[in-house]
Amino acid sequence: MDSALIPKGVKRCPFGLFLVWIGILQIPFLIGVIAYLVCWGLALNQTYLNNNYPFGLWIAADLGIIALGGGAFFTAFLRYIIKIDELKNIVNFATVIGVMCYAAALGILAVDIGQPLRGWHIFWHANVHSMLTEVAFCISCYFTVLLIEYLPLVLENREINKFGFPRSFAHHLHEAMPAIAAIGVFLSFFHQGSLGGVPSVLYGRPFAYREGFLVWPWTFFLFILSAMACGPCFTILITRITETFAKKQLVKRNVIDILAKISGWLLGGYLVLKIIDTISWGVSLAPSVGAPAGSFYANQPYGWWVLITEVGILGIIPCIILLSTRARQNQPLLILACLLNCAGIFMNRWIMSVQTLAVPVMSFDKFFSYHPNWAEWASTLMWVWLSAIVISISYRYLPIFPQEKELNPL
Amino acid sequence: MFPFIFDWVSDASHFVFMGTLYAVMGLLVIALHYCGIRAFFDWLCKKGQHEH
Amino acid sequence: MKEEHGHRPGKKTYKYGMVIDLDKCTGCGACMVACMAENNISFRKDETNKLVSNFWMRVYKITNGRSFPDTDVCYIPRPCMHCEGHGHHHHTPCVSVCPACATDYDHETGIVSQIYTRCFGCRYCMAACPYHARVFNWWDPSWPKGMEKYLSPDVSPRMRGVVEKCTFCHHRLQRARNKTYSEGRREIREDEYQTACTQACPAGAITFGDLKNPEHKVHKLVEEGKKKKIAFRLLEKLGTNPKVYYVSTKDWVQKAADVYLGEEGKPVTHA
Amino acid sequence: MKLDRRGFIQFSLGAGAGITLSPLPWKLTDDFSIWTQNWPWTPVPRTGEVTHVNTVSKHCGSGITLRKVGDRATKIEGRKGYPVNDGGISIQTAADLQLLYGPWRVPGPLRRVGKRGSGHWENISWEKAIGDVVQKLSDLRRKGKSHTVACILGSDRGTVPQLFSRFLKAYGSPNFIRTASCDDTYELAMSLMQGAAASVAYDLEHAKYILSFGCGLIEGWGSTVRVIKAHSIWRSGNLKERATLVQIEPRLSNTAAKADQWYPINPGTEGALALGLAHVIIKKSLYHTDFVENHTFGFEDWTDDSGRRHIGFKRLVLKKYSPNAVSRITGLSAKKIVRLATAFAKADRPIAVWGRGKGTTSGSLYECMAVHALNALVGNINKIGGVSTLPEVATETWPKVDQDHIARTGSGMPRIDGAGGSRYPFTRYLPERWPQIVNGHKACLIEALLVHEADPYYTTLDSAAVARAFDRIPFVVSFSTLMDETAYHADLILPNPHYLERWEDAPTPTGLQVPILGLVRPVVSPQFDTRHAGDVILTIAKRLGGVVGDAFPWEDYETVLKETIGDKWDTLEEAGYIEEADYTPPVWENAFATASGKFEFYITAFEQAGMKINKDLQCLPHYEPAQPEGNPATYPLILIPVELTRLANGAVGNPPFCMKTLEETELKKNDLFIEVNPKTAAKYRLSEGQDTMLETPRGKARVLVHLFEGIMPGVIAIPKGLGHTAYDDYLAGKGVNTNSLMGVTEDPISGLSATWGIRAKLTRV
Repeated sequence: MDSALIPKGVKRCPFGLFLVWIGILQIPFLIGVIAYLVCWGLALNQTYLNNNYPFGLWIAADLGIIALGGGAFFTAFLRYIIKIDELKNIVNFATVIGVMCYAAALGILAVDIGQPLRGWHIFWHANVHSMLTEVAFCISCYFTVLLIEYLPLVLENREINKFGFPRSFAHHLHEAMPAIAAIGVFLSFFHQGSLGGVPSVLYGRPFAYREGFLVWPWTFFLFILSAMACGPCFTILITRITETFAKKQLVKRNVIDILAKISGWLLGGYLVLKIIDTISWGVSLAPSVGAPAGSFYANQPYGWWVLITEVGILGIIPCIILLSTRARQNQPLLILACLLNCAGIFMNRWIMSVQTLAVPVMSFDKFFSYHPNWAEWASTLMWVWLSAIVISISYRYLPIFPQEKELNPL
Repeated sequence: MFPFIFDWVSDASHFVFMGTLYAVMGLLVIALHYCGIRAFFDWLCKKGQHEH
Repeated sequence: MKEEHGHRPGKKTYKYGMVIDLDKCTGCGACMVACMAENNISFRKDETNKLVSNFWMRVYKITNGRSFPDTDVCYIPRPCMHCEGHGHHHHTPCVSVCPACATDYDHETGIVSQIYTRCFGCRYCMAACPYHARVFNWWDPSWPKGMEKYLSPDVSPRMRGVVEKCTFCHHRLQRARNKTYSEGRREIREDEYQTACTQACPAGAITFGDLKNPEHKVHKLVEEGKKKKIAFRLLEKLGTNPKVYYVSTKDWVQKAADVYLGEEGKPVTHA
Repeated sequence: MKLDRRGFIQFSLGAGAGITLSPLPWKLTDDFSIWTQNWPWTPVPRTGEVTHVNTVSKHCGSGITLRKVGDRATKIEGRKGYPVNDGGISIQTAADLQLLYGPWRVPGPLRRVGKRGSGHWENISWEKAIGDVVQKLSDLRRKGKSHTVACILGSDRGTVPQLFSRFLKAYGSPNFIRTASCDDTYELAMSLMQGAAASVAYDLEHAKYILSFGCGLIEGWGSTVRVIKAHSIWRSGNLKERATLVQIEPRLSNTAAKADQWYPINPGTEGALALGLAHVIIKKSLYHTDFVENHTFGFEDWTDDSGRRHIGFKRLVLKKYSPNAVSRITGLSAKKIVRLATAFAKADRPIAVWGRGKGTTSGSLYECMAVHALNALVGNINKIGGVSTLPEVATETWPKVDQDHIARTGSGMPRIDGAGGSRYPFTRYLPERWPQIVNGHKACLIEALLVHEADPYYTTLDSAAVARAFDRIPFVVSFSTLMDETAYHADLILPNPHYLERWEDAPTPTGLQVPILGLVRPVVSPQFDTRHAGDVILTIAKRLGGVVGDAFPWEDYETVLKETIGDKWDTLEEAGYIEEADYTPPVWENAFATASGKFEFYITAFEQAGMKINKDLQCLPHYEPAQPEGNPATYPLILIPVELTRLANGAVGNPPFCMKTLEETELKKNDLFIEVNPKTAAKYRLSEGQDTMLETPRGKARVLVHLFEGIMPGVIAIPKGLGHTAYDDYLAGKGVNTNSLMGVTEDPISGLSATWGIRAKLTRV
């Protein structure tokens, strides 16, 4: 039925089946839409956020998603600036994932802020000293960049490409892509870092506070590095999931191996710096405000296990797997490493945002625990379902995977 | 934020920060227009070729 | 940071602040209610969940954590600290993070203000404040029929989704300024600008004034308290540099002002 | 016109360009941005001319200043310079505008339709409402049942309560009842020991050592703001100048927390401790010899005219209340008792104060006397920093009531509560006793009940018995401003204006040492269809006619007020108050109007009144162990109701602002917390926040447990002031009314309620 739209030379499932698949994905998606409407309509009392936890799942998810979306900018960086040519076979898909990650980040911010209709104030009345302003600016600009990067893919759809103007436009965009990608990389570096700055400039919160280089706290650099380390893993993960659902190989293993290896090295570097940072915080900053490092891990569920899990299980283990050629080429192990790496980044972002707020600062302050409620979960996960839908459609109708034809001859 | 907004302060931070933003936005707009215009001319030429 | 703002050279500056005598404070709560009445603070049918409750001035009840009959209790009223902040740039924790310039440190008065109509509710400032002085409007405020009659036109009622906090009754400063100008004076007298909580406190435990002015009671109290080693501020070690001082002769209360001690110091001293 | 594809695209592009270039999008954007910052349903308070007016709070007797904007009152502030509070304000008064404008007001005269307490009312005219009352009262009077009419009021001082009292006198009923307070006991103790039936006054501001027997000085004892101000005086100056506050109470209340020393003793043993202290003071000869030897009676043993030997206070105390004996009763070590007694007696200007909590309950007469005996021992009666009795500001007296036969007979009948009879000749009102009596008789003892500025349905002990008693009263009239529990269970409500809408006099607040007369004046226009209770009483009397009408020669209440104040009116109206600042209590030589002309440790008035006295003990302050109601085997714990500063527990419910200030450890959603010592909790396997059933012999309630180290093990505390059923959901349905768990323990000599607690048990739900 829709065969005219499907790229030439590839096979896709029957249209009916595709509709069923999209239909299934729509159910949780619609629940998410309801959560959005509830939060917008009845205000944020519909969540478990409160004055002690002004930041919750949403902000943690935002930080995490953007780190995962780092795969887009980093792959683009490697492809267009470092010029690792092999990566052209995955950069399209990395872009699609990036678009959805950033759309999700913006979408979640839209429900997280109390007055979404006044969201434009961040641009109009910008406070240039706020990390959040930097984040907002860079994210919006970078989202535009991602859309521009995604645009040629759409224009290359078989039917659209029949028209002269779109075809030509796509062609020129491709030509300009290195320049655009360079802008994107520049933006990404900054906002990944600024996100690290978001919790770390809060000197009223000694758990997250860090000193640093010029205006940037150390976590600024840690966040950039960790996003670069985990983004490619996320790209690998999503590629493999897509392959599973498509029931065929879409990207050659050597491409994936390059990404995994780079990821491993970066993760290793990140971990070294992270450990140095944690130790120096523990021996100098924390005691300087009158609290031993242990006191920040005294409230259950935020005990020492948090640090061990984050750095050890979700950091060192995937790092070892990704660095060892043999382990890396063992597919289940690679998937495990990617999973652990991505979970690690999420945990890190949760700790930096939510645990930061959980630790009582005043001695007479009570510890309260927080967990997200259904509305927060549904609205956050909504982006997962929406992304699945967008990826499904993109995969079906757009030439995302250049190696697909070669790997799956009809 | 524009220089005519109440909150504007003419200091280094504002110049650097807002300057960068406008530069980035400008570059993107220029790049898009450049591609668009080139495509438009391509299209015009092709149209011309067809008519010939 | 924003020296150009407000900090006009040659212009006289003030440093409004508070001294709260915890020996005198009885925890009666009149300051809280006076604040709510003065600032059109909303209320709801169920206000027992303090995590979503709207308080600009909150009185904490703390205990020394010892068992019967050595227990002791102290009340700590906590308005906004109007922090002067880190370094010489007056890098107030909450002001520097606000992405929309919805809160500002006024260099002329030392008051941290909040523009409700500009705030879009990102709550970053709340994350920045270790005192929980900032509260969010989780609900659209509403008043039972007839009760909106007591709302004061000096403070605009807020709407849902924005952050608000104690402003040291900034509108009263405005009122005092208007009065002095209309009377052709330049200086606001100490008694002409007092916050609602100061005025209401039956114990006279709260003193408000210009910390820089040696004639003002607050200045004297701080000096005296420092000399006797009974004056302190909350979380002094963080360097937030608050303008609210406390005075207590009780050792354990002075200690409770410091950062959370975690397990070994027997954690929270909250009743 | 046919629109082809090309045409359509052209049209769309053109239209788009046109709209973009027109001012429309800019205007819309601008409107939208303004709208997002000012939602139309967010109220915008009207501006207007700002004025300030002074009046007096009927809640705490403080002078207040209202800030008005146009005709709206927008803020209540303490009045600077007012002798009681000088600028400070109590938490409840600060929230009073919520009551003035709030949804709890009775909008106009209401007549019950449907079952009583069902909340169904019809609006009727004042004419009809008053007509109903007149009809009922004239019927009763005609039938010779005038004595079955009773009035319950929150006070008996001031012109309005006096009008009610006068009305009953002229109408023919003895049943003027004042709701319970520590004044009941105080007035009695003062009249017996000092011969002055006046309210007690404490010079707290000048005292240097304050020994408080469970008084919630900070919680709102006496006049809230004034006592808190005194506390600040105690805390001022350098450490040497500071006064010492000692709190005796089984629980770490706000007062105990602010005290320099807190001595938790077994609940209900305050009297024993006072006598133990007296023992040490006497034994160590630390008492004020001049006062005790020259101005007291019954200290030493004495012989009466008939030659009978009587033992004196000294011998009794030395014999029975040694520190060891008292230590066994109170649980306080003998060493501490000696130390406390010595410190008290040796202190400069010591003072002992009595009256549990906010002073909203009466109590044991002997306990009150025992505490007051300490003041006599240190000789601080009528001294600076001491205790005195206080006369009212002198006003004009009203003409005598000319009673007719019915009035005389009716007034001569025994009171419904048994006060003033042969059993309790000295007691004026027994507000906790009448429900028992009403319930105990087959006949209908009260045919009509008028309630003014009181909420007996809520505040009287043993709620179940009170509800039964109300059911047996065929005609209940409430004058309440607010829809309180009594109004809710009345047949007719004749709403009084809020005190910010009316004239009234405000007599000296309890406990103050200088006579003050404040003027309550209307500062806002009436918000509802209300009528001054004074005017209503005048109208009723006039319409009843005869001697009843004749007793009220005034045109309206304002005339009553002006004539009563007399030539001081102009001063009062201008200043808002009259303070007899130079008042000093009389010197010892002519201070005591007792039979002996002295301060009496031994009460001579009992025998003179014809009471049967078997033992000297009956006439001396002594300790009678008052076992709380309940079997210790079934109810192993002791429950004590406690009062909180931020929770009003009297006739007026807690306003929303004050409800908001309750701690998270006091109320959670609709459940209140009881305070339990962790040791007690461990014994019954209770944890913080535990859902628990609290049961006493009088009732049970679901509560939550709050572990608190400040409460004595074995004792549990429950806050008073919750459990309202009327008002609306800002207050109603939250927590438990403690009165529903409590019974009445009668004081043997006064008949007053001496209830301070009850036995209880806790079971996990």
